[in-house]
Amino acid sequence: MPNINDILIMLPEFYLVAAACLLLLMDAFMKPAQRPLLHWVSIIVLLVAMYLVIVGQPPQTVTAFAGMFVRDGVSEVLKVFTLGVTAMLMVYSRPYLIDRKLPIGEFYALLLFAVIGIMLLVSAGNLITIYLGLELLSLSSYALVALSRDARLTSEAAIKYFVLGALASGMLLYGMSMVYGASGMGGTPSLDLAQLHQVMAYTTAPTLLVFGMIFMLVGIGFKLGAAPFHMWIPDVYQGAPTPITAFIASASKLAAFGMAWRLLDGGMGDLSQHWQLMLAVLAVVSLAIGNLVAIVQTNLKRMLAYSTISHMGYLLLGLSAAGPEGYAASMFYAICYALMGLAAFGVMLALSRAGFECEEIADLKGLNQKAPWFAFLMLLAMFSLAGVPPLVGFWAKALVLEAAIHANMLWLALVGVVFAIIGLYYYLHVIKVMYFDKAEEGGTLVVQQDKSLRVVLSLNALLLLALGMYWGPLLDWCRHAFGL
Amino acid sequence: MFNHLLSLLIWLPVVGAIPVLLAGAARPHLARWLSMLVAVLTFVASLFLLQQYNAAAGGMQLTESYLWIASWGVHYGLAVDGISVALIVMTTFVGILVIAGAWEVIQNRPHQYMAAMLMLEGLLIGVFCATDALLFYALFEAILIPMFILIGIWGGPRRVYATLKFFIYTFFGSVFMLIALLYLYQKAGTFDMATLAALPLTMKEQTWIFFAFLIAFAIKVPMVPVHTWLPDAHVEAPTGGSVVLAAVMLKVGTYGMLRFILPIVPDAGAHYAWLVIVLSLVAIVYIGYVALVQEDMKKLVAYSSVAHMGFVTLGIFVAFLLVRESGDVGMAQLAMQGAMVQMISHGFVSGAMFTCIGVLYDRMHTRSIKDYGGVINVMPWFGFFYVLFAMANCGLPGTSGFVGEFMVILASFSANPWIALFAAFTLIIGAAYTLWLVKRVMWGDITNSHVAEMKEINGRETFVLAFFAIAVLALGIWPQPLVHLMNSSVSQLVQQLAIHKI
Amino acid sequence: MSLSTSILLTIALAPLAGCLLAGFLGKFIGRAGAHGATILGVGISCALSFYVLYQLTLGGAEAYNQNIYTWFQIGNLNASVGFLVDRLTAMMLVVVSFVSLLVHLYTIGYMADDDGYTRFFSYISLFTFSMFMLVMSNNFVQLFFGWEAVGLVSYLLIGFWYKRPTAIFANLKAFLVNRVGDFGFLLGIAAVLYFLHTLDYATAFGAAPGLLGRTLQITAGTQWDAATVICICLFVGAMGKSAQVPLHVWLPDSMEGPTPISALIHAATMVTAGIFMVARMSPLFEMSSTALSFVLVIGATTALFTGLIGIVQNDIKRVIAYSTLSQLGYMTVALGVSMYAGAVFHLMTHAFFKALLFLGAGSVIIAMHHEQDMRYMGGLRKYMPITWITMWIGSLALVAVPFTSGFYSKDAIIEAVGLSHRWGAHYAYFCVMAGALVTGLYTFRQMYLTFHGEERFTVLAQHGHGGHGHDDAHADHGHHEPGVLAHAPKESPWVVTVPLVLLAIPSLLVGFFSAGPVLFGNWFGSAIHVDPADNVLGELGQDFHGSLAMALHGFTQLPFLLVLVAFVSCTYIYVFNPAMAGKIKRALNPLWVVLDRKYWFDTVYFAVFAQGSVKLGRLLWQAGDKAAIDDVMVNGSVKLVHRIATSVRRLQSGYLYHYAFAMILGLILLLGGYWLMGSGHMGSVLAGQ
Amino acid sequence: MISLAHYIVLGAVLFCIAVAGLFINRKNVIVLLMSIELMLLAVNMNFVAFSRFLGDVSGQVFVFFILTVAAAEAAIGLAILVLLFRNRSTINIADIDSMKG
Repeated sequence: MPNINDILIMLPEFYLVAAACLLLLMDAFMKPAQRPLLHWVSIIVLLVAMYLVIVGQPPQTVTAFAGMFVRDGVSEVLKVFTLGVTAMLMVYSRPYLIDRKLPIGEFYALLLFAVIGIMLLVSAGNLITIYLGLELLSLSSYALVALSRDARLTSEAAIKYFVLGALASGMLLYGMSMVYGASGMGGTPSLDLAQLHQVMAYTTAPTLLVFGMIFMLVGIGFKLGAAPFHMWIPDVYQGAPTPITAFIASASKLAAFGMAWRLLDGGMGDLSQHWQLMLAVLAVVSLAIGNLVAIVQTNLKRMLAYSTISHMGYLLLGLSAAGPEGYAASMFYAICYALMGLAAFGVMLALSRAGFECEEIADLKGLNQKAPWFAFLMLLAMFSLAGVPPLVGFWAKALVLEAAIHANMLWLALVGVVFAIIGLYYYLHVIKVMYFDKAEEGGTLVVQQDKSLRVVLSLNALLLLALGMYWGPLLDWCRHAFGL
Repeated sequence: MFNHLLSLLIWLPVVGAIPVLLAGAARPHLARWLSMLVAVLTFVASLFLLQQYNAAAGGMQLTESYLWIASWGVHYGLAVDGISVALIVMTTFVGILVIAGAWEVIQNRPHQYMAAMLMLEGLLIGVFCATDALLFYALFEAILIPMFILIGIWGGPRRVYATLKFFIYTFFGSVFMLIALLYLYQKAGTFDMATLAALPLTMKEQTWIFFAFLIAFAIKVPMVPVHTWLPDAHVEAPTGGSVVLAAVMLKVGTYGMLRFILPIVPDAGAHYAWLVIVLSLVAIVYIGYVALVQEDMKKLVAYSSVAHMGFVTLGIFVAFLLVRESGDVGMAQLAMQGAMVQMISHGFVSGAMFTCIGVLYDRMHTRSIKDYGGVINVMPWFGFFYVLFAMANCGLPGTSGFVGEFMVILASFSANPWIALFAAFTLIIGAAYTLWLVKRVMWGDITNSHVAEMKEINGRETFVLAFFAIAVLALGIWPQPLVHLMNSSVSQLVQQLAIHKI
Repeated sequence: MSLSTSILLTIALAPLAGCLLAGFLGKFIGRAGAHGATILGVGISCALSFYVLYQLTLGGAEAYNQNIYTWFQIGNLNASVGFLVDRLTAMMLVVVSFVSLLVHLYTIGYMADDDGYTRFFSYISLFTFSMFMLVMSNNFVQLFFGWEAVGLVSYLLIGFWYKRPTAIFANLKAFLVNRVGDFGFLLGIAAVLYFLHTLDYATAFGAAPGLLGRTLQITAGTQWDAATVICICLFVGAMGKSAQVPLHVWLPDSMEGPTPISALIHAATMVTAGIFMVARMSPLFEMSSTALSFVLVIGATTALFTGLIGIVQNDIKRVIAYSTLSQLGYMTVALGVSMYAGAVFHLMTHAFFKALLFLGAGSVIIAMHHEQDMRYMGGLRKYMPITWITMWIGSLALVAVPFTSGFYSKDAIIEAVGLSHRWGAHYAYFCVMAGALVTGLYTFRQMYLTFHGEERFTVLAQHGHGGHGHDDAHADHGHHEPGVLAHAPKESPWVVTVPLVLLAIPSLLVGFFSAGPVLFGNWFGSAIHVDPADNVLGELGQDFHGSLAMALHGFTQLPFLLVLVAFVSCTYIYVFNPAMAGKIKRALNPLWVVLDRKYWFDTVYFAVFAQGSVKLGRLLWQAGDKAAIDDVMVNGSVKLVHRIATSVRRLQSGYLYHYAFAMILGLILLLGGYWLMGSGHMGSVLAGQ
Repeated sequence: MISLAHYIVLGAVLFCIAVAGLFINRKNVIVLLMSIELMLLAVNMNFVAFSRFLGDVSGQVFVFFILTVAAAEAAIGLAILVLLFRNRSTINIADIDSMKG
């Protein structure tokens, strides 16, 4: 019987659901003139949720609803950053929405639902919860991608995202069903991750189990955007409205990491010697494809899409180490990546306006002359993505490389750095365009006047520098989450 | 008050760059004076360092160490020995001259230029006093950023190619060093360089780590055959960029060899010393010939830098031979000391040469040698400096250029006469390319009407060149103070060479 | 009693002070100030040098050997700046400072109208300083410092008229050829350090006997005698500095410089630094007769064959330049037969009469308005008697007519070579003997062409002495056609002639008075070490009965007869039968060509070393740096990556079904991969339960 | 007697058909939606079979959730489809390739 405790444990989620529904109602009954209010409302909602998460942080792992829902260190960290990142994202996207007269209410409501999905996903204790969280996130994302109704690319991106996403979750489910079956062979079948952890020990159908695991791996790979399950990423990134792209690039990567960890370490921990190598392979392929193809991109969003793929490769480096250090490194990486990606897209948002999408790399020509400060912020983001000290991106890379070496996968680390060199090129190219090229006459670059955006974006980018100077606390937080 | 002298030295320019940046394009003069102020203060601080450092005692001094990243045991660890002190003082000294040299030469966004310079200076100082490998690496990489910007914005026509080449080339080398460091961290559980130095390693491990380090530092030095980024970078870089690049940045590579290869992988170092020695000799002879036929002044001097840095690497690794094979510690010290002196000297000489070329470039806006000729007719004082630095560049006794090469050649003869033979070849080829340059640029009758219009160097330029000249002559006439400053540190390094780790 | 450090420091630094004054403040102190300052400086050193010489010879002071300051101190290796002043040094000091002083004086007249007046004074004072540092050094480092410093000044002075293409070519050439020598010299110093573990003379010479039997492994299996390696390397340095074949090519070209420095640097002092150095190193050279034979042969070759070239030269300065080469050869020969004292003695006398000849030639050149070609001279004796007489004195000394100083030094050398049993001595004896004849030929030819015979120049209508005949700016562009003078030649001003006279005196007398003690009186004492076994000078000393007897005996000797032959033939050819010269030239055409082309040394060197290096450099640059490293490795890999990228991106076809297929493929690969290699794990896992 | 294996095989077959439909069909987006539904059905088949034969209801519970979500998914899918058609007046998959490379 669910008791009050369960409710309390899940309080942030419940609160968010209520808030989201409320938001929908407000949107329905508001006059168009007041709608912009929703912006601040939803940001406050997120911040309150964040507060709830932090204050409600349990001293040790607790579960609710018979283990369906787990609150542990990992979920706390991921939730905090998801909420924070999304709040920042909302700040960035406000001018964008207003300029393009996008349906504000739906946007925020859907975003909130997506966040709820993420929060469920990262603290799922059961295959069902995983599935529900994942679908809540995915479905809202599909809708968000299709938000700007009258853009050709948007609809194409949406359909591709939808179909492939559906395929992926289908495979995930199919894998779950196998695992479920395998868990029943020689023991009591279960959907609970904690119990699935034991299955390997007793099951009489190990092959079935491993097959199930592999099918689930496809789902994970898709969510992360690891090659060869990455095909949706470039098109969706390019086609989706920039704020949504930013969301997919930041918050849902945190979700993907959470899901991967829950399933692999939580559910399939005993199979690590199998998925370790598979993840390593995925990592190498992602690094290769991501870095290589990014070089030849001219569209900034598309380039960042490929760079995402390569970054997921690095993230997998940490995961494939299959140990708490590795997981901590990966989580650190996911968080840093979310911040970096957000900063990069934030600058793009700051430079876009009605009738002008800043998304070609060439659009940044001579930014240093026009808007030196934003050029500098973009420079920080780019160097951080490239992994050049003293920016945090470097430490993130160093951490996952260290994890790989720690797991006796020196070769993997070497592959990682070699592709880091190739990757360097396209980030430097962006800086080159901003700093070394002359802005052409009558250039179209105008920076959004929105104060909040400027401030938050600056903080976001400077955070990359600050974390790069002093990344200890964040790392400790991640390690602590994994009981280190 | 001197407890945090090193931190002060690092952060003063870095933080000082912020107000310079804030001065903005609107107030270029404020930016210039601010940056000059910062540079001078840094120099003064470095003089305090010189006075605080106890040369006789040697070893690491003025230590600062704070736990930086607890979970990785990374420290914000700073300390200096004689070699670092010398390099730091040179850096701050050059820093002032670079700022002065760019004074009204840089018209396009001077505040950004000056700020980048100061950042660069601070980071370089940091590299020279880091005692934690990870800190060292971070700074080692971070110096790429301001230099990338400097070349890219204020560089010549092919600046983009040059600066990308420079960045990716150097980055390429250093990532392998990162892997090596992480591997060492696995073994030692710390990045503290002193601890790593004591870490026992099998020959196999040492070999791999040695090459990882070597590629990183060889590219930075640069050694043949990974030197091709340097001519391009120099040719395209603004004068100040070239000066810092040649004077200080290249030293980071050889300094890294001292701090990493020597203590951490001595056996592999000794085993592969011949390789580095051969490469150094190739640098001296082959690059000499290449420099001979350059049509671009800056390229010529850039190549000569490669040749001169060859002496540094030669000295360092000849010391290996001397200690391990001839067991001649005294000679090894001579070789090592020669390498160190050469580092400092090359800092001044190459810096001065690039400044001279900058002076010419500001007047003629061309670096191609054939456009000049008979400059001495219109710029006698400049001619004096130019010839002086040229002579220093071809190692004339009485100038700093001679001391280091002399020591290294003398020592390498004891290791193997053939090494000395090839090294000494620089006497001929070095003089050939340098003086041929002088002949074509300085001497002769004026053939180009633009040369006739050139103005004699102004007060600022005289100031810069005069200071370089003083440094060059002082080191050449009385190197003992510098030698004494580094002597005990060098002998400690040499003792480390003898330690077997297997 | 001993010499005081301060005096020695003053000797060294006074010219430096003068140099700095003239160089940096030349603008302010003006011409008079410049030459005043420098002459004062050199004058002081000159006076003190004489005082030092007096102290060491009559004053009974023992040799001075002290360090001034530590240059560097590494481990137990100490490199210092210090002075070693014994009689050898003292003699060099006197010669250098005396000639230098006169040249300073002379320059006032010679450079009177040159724009670079102050600069020139600053240079020659700098030279004097460097030369002092060289000869006073008590260790190898400082020796090398002086060695290269004089090279630098020579470089600057040869290229003094930097507008002349020939001049700036010549100074580059001179510096590079000298560097070839220094290359060997440096290796020699390195070898000394390697074998003797010191850079200090006294210690090194003390340890020299220890070199016996020590060898250096050059290649597997070949062991070279240590002393030989050291000495030959050091001597290579001397070959460069003292212009010995095959490194002699720079000296004739160095005549591009103003005549005063031809006298000072390229005749009297700098070029003899090599001789001095070898004499100074006598304890080392005595350890290896192989090296000495090498020295001997090189010297002999230089003595004869460079002299031959002198015969066919028409440029008055070049004749003297080749004679200088030849005389340097004589000195080297003397060294080769371990007759160091003789070498240094000849060095001294040669300094006087060769400086005299050069300055005289300079005086002639002034008179001829910077026309140096003897074919346009002749009959000058009535215009410039002082120059004429003094130059005859110099010439007689040069051809070693008895009683002149040249006789004592040169004749002694020839005799000594005759006595020597060292390998190559016979060849050397032939060379020096033939050399005597050759010397006579070019000397008398020069004198006749210049001062005698009919005037081969025409004088334009007289007009005021604009003195622009001296103006080198005019001479550079030589816009007066040869042999046509603005106004009649006339005797030079006193600042020019006084030095001539002052040099003529020692050229005549110094030999007569000093030959006894210096040559045979073991005057140098400990400064020079000769192995008793081959002390030819000692042998020679047996039958030395005073300068007078030696001179009288000299009249009956072969060298004098050869000189006589030369005199007669030249007199006949150039005075009585001028047409004869042309006939002989035609008759001996092939020989003439060989000499005129200077045995093609320059041609070959230029083709092989100069152009060859440039070609090689270009090849290495294009093939190595550009092609192999940049195009293939660096840009090549970039291009490769780019190509791969462009092909990989095609996978992103844009078609939904391809995307889906890729995912399925990925799944299948994972499954298959597991199927292939995963079973092993399965087994282990199942076993584990 | 129909064993568990039969059901699993049936599920697998359905799944394969669905997957095949996803990447063999190049005409109509509607077909894609149907294939997706089919795939989910295959999954449900598995779950139900397992839970029936292993005697555990949680599988069937999961099936309910899947069915619900599938409905929502279909709704969104159709919505996107409409959007697509309105923007380009075609639902032919082969034409949806304006983003590539």
